[in-house]
Amino acid sequence: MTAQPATPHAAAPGVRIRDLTVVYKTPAGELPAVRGVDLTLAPGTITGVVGESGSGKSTLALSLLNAVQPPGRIAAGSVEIDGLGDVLTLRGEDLRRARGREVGYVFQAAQNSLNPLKTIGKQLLDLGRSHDVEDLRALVRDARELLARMGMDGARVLDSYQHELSGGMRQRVGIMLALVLNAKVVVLDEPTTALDMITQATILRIIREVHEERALTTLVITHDVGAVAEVADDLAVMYGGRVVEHGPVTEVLGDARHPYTRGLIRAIPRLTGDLSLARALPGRPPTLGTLPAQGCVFRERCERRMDICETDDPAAVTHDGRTVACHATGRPLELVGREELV
Amino acid sequence: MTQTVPGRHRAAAIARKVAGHVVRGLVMIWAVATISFVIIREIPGNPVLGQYESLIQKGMSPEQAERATAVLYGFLPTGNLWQQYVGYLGSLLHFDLGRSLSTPGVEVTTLIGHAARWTVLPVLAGTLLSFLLGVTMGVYAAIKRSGRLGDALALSGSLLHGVPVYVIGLLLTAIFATLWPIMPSGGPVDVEFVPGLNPGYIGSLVHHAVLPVVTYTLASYGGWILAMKSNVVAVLGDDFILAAELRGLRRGIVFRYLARNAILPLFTILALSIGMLFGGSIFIEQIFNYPGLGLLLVNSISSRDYALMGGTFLVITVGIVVANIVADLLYTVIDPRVRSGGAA
Amino acid sequence: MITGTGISKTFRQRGGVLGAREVPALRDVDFAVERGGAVSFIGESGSGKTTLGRIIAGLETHDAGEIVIDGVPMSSLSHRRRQPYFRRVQLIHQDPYSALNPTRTIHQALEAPLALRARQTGRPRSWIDSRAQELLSMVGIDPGYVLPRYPHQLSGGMRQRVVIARALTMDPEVLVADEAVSMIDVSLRLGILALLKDLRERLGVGVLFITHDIATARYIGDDGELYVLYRGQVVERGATEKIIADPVHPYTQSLLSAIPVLHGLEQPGAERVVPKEPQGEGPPGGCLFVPRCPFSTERCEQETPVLGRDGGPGQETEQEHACFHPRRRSVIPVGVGE
Amino acid sequence: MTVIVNPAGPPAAPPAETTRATLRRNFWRGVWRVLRRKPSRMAGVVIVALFALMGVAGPLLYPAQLPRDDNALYAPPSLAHPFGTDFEGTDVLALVITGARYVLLTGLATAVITVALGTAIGLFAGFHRGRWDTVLMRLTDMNLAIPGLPLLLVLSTVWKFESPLEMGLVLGVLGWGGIARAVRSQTLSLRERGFIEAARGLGLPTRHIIGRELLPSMAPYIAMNMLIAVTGAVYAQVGLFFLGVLPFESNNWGVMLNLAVFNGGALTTPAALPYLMAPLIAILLLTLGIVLIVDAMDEIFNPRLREE
Amino acid sequence: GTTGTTETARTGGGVFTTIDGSKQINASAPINPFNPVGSVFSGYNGMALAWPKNDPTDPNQFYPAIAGSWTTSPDRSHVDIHLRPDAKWSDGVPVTSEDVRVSIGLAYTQGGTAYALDPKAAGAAADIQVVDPTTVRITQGANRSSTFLANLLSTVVVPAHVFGKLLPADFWQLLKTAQHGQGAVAEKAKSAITGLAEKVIAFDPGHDVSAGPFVLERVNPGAALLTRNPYFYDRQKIAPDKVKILNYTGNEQIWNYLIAGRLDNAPFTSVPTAVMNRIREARGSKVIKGYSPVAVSLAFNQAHKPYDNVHVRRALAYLIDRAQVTRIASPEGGTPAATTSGIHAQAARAWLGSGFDGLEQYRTNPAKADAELKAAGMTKRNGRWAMPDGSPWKVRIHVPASFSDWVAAGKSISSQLADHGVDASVVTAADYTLYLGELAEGKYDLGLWLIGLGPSPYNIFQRLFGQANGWQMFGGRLRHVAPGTEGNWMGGPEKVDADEAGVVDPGELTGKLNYASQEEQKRIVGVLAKVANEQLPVVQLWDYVNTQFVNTSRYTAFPPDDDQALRLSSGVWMQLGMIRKAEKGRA
Ligand SMILES: Nc1ncnc2c1ncn2[C@@H]1O[C@H](COP(=O)(O)OP(=O)(O)OP(=O)(O)O)[C@@H](O)[C@H]1O
Ligand SMILES: Nc1ncnc2c1ncn2[C@@H]1O[C@H](COP(=O)(O)OP(=O)(O)OP(=O)(O)O)[C@@H](O)[C@H]1O
Ligand SMILES: [Mg+2]
Ligand SMILES: [Mg+2]
Repeated sequence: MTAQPATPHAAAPGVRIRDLTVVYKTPAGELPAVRGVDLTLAPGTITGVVGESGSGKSTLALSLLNAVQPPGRIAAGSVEIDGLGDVLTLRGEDLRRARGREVGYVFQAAQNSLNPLKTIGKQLLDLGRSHDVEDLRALVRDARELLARMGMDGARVLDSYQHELSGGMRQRVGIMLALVLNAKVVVLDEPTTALDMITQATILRIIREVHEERALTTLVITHDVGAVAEVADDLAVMYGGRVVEHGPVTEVLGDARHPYTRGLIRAIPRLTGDLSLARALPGRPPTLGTLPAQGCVFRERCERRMDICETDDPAAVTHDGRTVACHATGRPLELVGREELV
Repeated sequence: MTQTVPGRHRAAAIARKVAGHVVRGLVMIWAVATISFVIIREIPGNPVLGQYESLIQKGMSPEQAERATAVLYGFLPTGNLWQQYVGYLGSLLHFDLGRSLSTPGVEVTTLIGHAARWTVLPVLAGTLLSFLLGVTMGVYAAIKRSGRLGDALALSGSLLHGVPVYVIGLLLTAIFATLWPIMPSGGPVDVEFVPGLNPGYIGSLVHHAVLPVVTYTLASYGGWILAMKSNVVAVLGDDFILAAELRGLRRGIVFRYLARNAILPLFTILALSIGMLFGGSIFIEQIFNYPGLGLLLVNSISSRDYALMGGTFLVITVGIVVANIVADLLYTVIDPRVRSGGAA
Repeated sequence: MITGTGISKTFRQRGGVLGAREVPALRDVDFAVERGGAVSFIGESGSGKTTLGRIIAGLETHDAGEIVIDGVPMSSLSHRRRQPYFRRVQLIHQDPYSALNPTRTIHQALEAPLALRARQTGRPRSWIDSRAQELLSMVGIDPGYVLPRYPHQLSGGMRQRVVIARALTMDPEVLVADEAVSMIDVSLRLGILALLKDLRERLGVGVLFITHDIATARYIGDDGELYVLYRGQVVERGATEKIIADPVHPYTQSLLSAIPVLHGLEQPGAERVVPKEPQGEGPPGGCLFVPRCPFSTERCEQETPVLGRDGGPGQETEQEHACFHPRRRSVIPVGVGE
Repeated sequence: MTVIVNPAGPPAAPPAETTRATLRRNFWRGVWRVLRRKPSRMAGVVIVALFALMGVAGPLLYPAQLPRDDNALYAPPSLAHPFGTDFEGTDVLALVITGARYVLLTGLATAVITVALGTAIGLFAGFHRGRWDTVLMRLTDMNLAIPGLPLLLVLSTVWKFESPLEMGLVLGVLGWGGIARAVRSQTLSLRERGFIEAARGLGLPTRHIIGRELLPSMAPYIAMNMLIAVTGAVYAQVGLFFLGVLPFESNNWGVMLNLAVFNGGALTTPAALPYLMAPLIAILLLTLGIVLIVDAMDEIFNPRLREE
Repeated sequence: GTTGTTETARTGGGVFTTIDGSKQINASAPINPFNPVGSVFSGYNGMALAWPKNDPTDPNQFYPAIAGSWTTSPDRSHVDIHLRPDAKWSDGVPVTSEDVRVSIGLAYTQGGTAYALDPKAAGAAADIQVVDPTTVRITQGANRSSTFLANLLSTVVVPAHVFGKLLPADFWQLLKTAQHGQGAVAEKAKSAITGLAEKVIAFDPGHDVSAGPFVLERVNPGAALLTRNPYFYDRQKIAPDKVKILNYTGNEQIWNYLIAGRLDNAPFTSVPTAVMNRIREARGSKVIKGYSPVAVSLAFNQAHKPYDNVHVRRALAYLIDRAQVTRIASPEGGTPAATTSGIHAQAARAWLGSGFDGLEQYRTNPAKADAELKAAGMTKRNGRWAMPDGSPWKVRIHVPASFSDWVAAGKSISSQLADHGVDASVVTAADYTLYLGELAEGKYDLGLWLIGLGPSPYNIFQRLFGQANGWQMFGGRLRHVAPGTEGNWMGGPEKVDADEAGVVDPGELTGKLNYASQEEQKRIVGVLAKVANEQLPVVQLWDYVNTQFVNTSRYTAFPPDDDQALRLSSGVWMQLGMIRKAEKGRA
């Protein structure tokens, strides 16, 4: 098979994650880093996942490629990708072929996702050979075009070693490698962490543009709400291994329904607006060890804690295309919030 | 901020680096030469008397023994210490290490040349063998590190690494030359075969080298396996390996990424240990009576052959200094990161 | 009160295959931090922010310029005599994970500087423990919980508070916070910023805040000053709120344009300044921003602009800037519905 | 405008003292757990403890002059003599036990000197950097490049290494390079860590920084190196005695090896083989014990490995 | 393996494997007998005028070799050497008087007893004359030594057509000047001759020209290979086709070879009993024992207290069980010394006759030892002997580490002494060279030391009352130096009371042995043996036994026990017609 030039209007696949649970083996037993997550990525959209450190974002992303590393293990659930089926049932060569060709992955620390001893070009050829690309020349040409698309001198970059590139350039190379085989589903794990503002803006712009040109289904994972808000169509908010809120980005940001989402938005430093309205979320983010075994994962920091939160894990309820997992949703929350702020 | 270095620039830079290394190496060699000069002039003991009494004990008549040793007097160094030192350094410049006392009339360089052959052969074989074996097993041990086999491999590595070479040598000799004598107990080759590329000679050479080579291999195998294991584990933790897997690269390619990155630092160690080979085989040569540099050194010491002792020691050191330089340069050449001055 | 004039620093990297390489990290930087004042430095990676912070904290030497602490020029003092002055400036490290020794409990971490302080001020040893508790309470954490613990048992936010408490043991005049929140969980960042602001107000310490995120700079103090650094040079300087609202230097505008828009809460600004990919170092003697500036002219390539208030023909800008073509552009996202 | 400072800690906190004690207990429990996970490690501890005991108390178990049995020269192993007897009819086991002290004492002396020198030099170079660093690292390079065993051989012609301490001194002076280099690089990397810089910024004295901040962080590493240095010294020393280039006065393992091989024909006939094997086994056991302990230490101090 | 050709299958053939005891094989060394490690092996490709017999008392007993016969004038003034007329070099050139003369000339460059440049030196040759192509006459100088003949006959003979060019044309003139000239001219000539030494030693002819039964074919670091010399005068006596001379670096290697049955003959090596038993088990293995004129003693440094006191020395002699020491140290290669006479027991009987039995035997006797120690003023406290001044007495017995039998002996002695309350320990020196150096510098109290170097009685007593004990021969004159100076480490008194003989100077008596007649020698030996026995400058521990190992599975007809040829190499045995191919010995 040869690499085909981007065909803008090929149908983007949809991705459906159902009841996904991923556990890590720790001295204290197997603890869930991702628990019962349902998430649907609509074809051709960019879905952003935000959450603080340790909320299970990377684990979720890796699950999409059935690539959770030991001591982690996917304990339950399915990840259906159109045209591929349930990724979690793929094994061996099938799985390998799916990775890279069907699902592109841009690594959390893309700076370090390149082999330091080989030039980018050689790594590109390795990629091509691994996926039985017959016309390697065409592959190189595609890669060069993609790089040029992202504002770089493709020929020079392909001749470079990883250490000869800056962080932003490496990140773009990572994106190129994820796309060059025409993957239609792309997962980007923290694509802009550790980049400075201007570079971050550039990368985000590139993501958006490439996404649209190639008609992809994209998952962008980040802890930076701002970054997601800039590119994503949909936003999923993760907390303690659960997706606590999911919906179109403007709606989720403009009218957050989950107390965590609200707290998070309030905690983001802003360029304009009333400083006094901003405040940090009390308490501290959970880790695997401190996650409560039962009840709502957020209750310790929640301003709207109720008795039921201690015992019952709130189910995710979808309404108007918006999903929220909170016992307090639908109850008059305005009042309680105001009370605290006085 | 990174920059690419133009080729001309790079060549000049490498030349400068080499020059720096060479100067440092020369200083070091001078220091060692001086040390050995000083030590050697301080050595107590009387080689002439020693030779004489040994001959008597072996049954020579006192007259014969006296005649046999008298000549040694003629070769003892004369002049004051400073003159000797200057003369010594002067002759070093001409690669002249003086004449041996215990093999009178023979140039030290000749003796060292003969001995070096016998050291290089088995130790090089042992080094390379252990390197290949250790590196392979190291990868295996790293990949299987949570399994029992990996554990056992690592432990065997630690143990072999920890056990001194003479223990291994002695055990092997006890087993294969004494209890179950299938190997010759010493010497480098049977004299009955005409030296050259004939099967008899080569067979005998190999037969005699088996035990020393195996000893050397076992002794250094542990170090390689441990180093390789920890490197592989470290590289496995590096993101680019996971990234390569997530790009769906073939297992073979991922493995090559892994191995190449893990093995890279080992090449410098390999260069160093090849440098060490000139001195690293003293015990093995002693146990297997292999006429290499190590044995030469030990013998020169017990016969108080000043010139030979100093010369051998110097050659051993020079070997290491050169290896150090080579290792550094090798690293510069094979690691693109260092090559362009990214990390030094 | 601490001021610096003409601070310059060039790193000479030895070794490598390249031989010596010169990296100018700071070029002729002037600054002043008042008691209780807030000064923020922003700039992208490598612009010399950390270097400046370290120089001010006495952890790094500088090549040229003068630092004056409490009216005493540091260059007039011997290395040893400078120490007490520099102790009045405490650096808060970016990474709270590495800023605390993993082998020492929080109690031990605070005890050592407090003991030193007790000796200096002639206080009894018993003061140490009570002061430690006091400081921890001041930074908003429970001393009883934190004191006996090791750093790895604390969250990032708690750790950063401990680091601040430790800096306070020296009763500093100025705290230099180098990206003090960039490694803290998003939900907790504001807490640390608020703490710094609170300390300013309650203890009167000056805060020198280093960041690449202008929004956080705003939270340190709306009355503060902002310095924009580009390649070691201050390109714009003025009141924080003023610069955010009316940036005039294209570089500041680029930085502000890069700030992501929270769609749903904000709308993008009317304009956006996207800098060019840099090609080379730029002409010698010209403006440093030329290689990336979308508005550069011939003059920019030949002359070096200096800080000033020149706002075009007959006009003055409120803030100082180093640009030949200052022009206001409204690049910042604007809030909706709030 | 009000500023809200959020107390971040959970409300209930245990009293300080008990927590501290608990932490310490936790550490030992961790050690215990690591040891228990693989029984071999326990064996390592036991072996090394036994050798230590042997070194301290071994010679006290026997009369100063070991008994000889003139009628049992090179006696084969038996109940009375588990490793047979030597050329004089002395119990080989007794020789190994009484000979341990010299060997281990040298090992210990060497380790202490190696580690003290290496750490001091490495710390100094890494901490002060600059010119001192350059000079000290040149010295270290030199120390590393000079081949140890050949130099020892040459040195043995002028120096008699009469006491274990003297021997330890020489071995230590020859062997500090590796540790110095490693400690230096550790120091350099720790220096970059914020806490050292913070300590400097606080004006804490260098004494404090090195003694309280740097050293404890490197302690496990240094301890491990010390153990390894012990074995290294034991081998070097036994090896020198085995080669017979060192004069000996008291009994030790190396002397036993030498006598067994060059006097007893242990490599020629099985008769003297037990005499050879006894010190060999002692060395192997010591190695094994130390390797096992180092393995355990690796896991105790290395969180990355612990996660496995 | 053996590779006999069909032609020699019945009478000989095969490879004869052995070890040269007196040198290590050194592949870098030249094929030159003047080089101490040269690849010339005595009796195989190296020939002397004659081979010394192993006679306990007469050093002048020889087997003919290149010299078929010799005649000595009654007054020892000259010796006529008659060469074998059929002797030839391996290139077919006959061996002539010129070869002998050149050999002697070369020997002069090396120095030596018979060929000393100083004509006043005892036993030095004064003139060499070629009488005819097969006769050489050598005249002895003024100080005629009783061992002159022996020294002459030991002369190694090298081919003049190979080595001759080493001597400058005017060599013989130069020699004359050196020997008989006066002042500066003579000195210059002397240094010109000694100046040749290095060149002679370093000379490498490249390939071997031998007058012996074999010619060197090849040397490698492990062995030398020699093949039959077709021109050897007694070639029909030589059984093997080839001789393989193995190198050895340690005794244990020889043991291994012997156990494996690989050696047809091995020279004397000390062997532990267990090893000996295994050697004996090897097929065809046989041990030949004979007289070896060397003994081991424990020597005292009388300059150190308390060893200056003869009572202390005697006490130690009474405490040491020599039989036990021998059993531990050298069970196969030694017999416990019957007493201390300075002479190997076998020779002592011959010299002393019944006088030998009159010597004090120093049987182990703690009571006597105690008495002697008390007589020396030593005291015993808490079961330990202390010096007269109350300080602890530590006996440190020094031995070279490389001599395993000596180390074992030292250990055994120290154990025995410790049993009797003497705090004793063994201190090894790293090697023999160091040991001898330090011994000579007087650094040791007690050390092991070879004595009884027969057969010449002069050599025997020279060990006890010679340079090591302060007597120096200088330009033909004897003088005594103070203890601790000029190599006098034994530090004994210059004059001792020897009962009937009165007060004697043992060094002077020893010196006389060199020239004295047989009768006179007997008398002097009697006196000196008694002095040694009473004064105990050393305690004689054991007398070496020449233990040779042979293997009869390939070759037979080795010399029997106590044969006169026993100390000669098997190459000489072959020359003497001893070694034959074994009948069924085709392994
Ligand atoms: N190898 C592992 N062993 C044990 N626990 C792990 C492992 N990897 C991750 N975890 C735990 O799983 C949880 C989720 O981790 P994950 O890496 O998915 O978080 P994340 O949201 O990506 O965080 P970050 O923003 O720091 O990247 C965390 O609590 C983490 O501690
Ligand atoms: N020790 C050093 N040696 C050499 N160059 C240095 C050193 N420290 C900093 N630099 C260089 O000085 C310049 C300024 O660095 P600095 O760390 O001050 O930047 P920064 O603004 O803090 O960047 P960041 O946002 O990435 O922290 C950079 O080019 C950097 O590479
Ligand atoms: Mg992550
Ligand atoms: Mg910085």
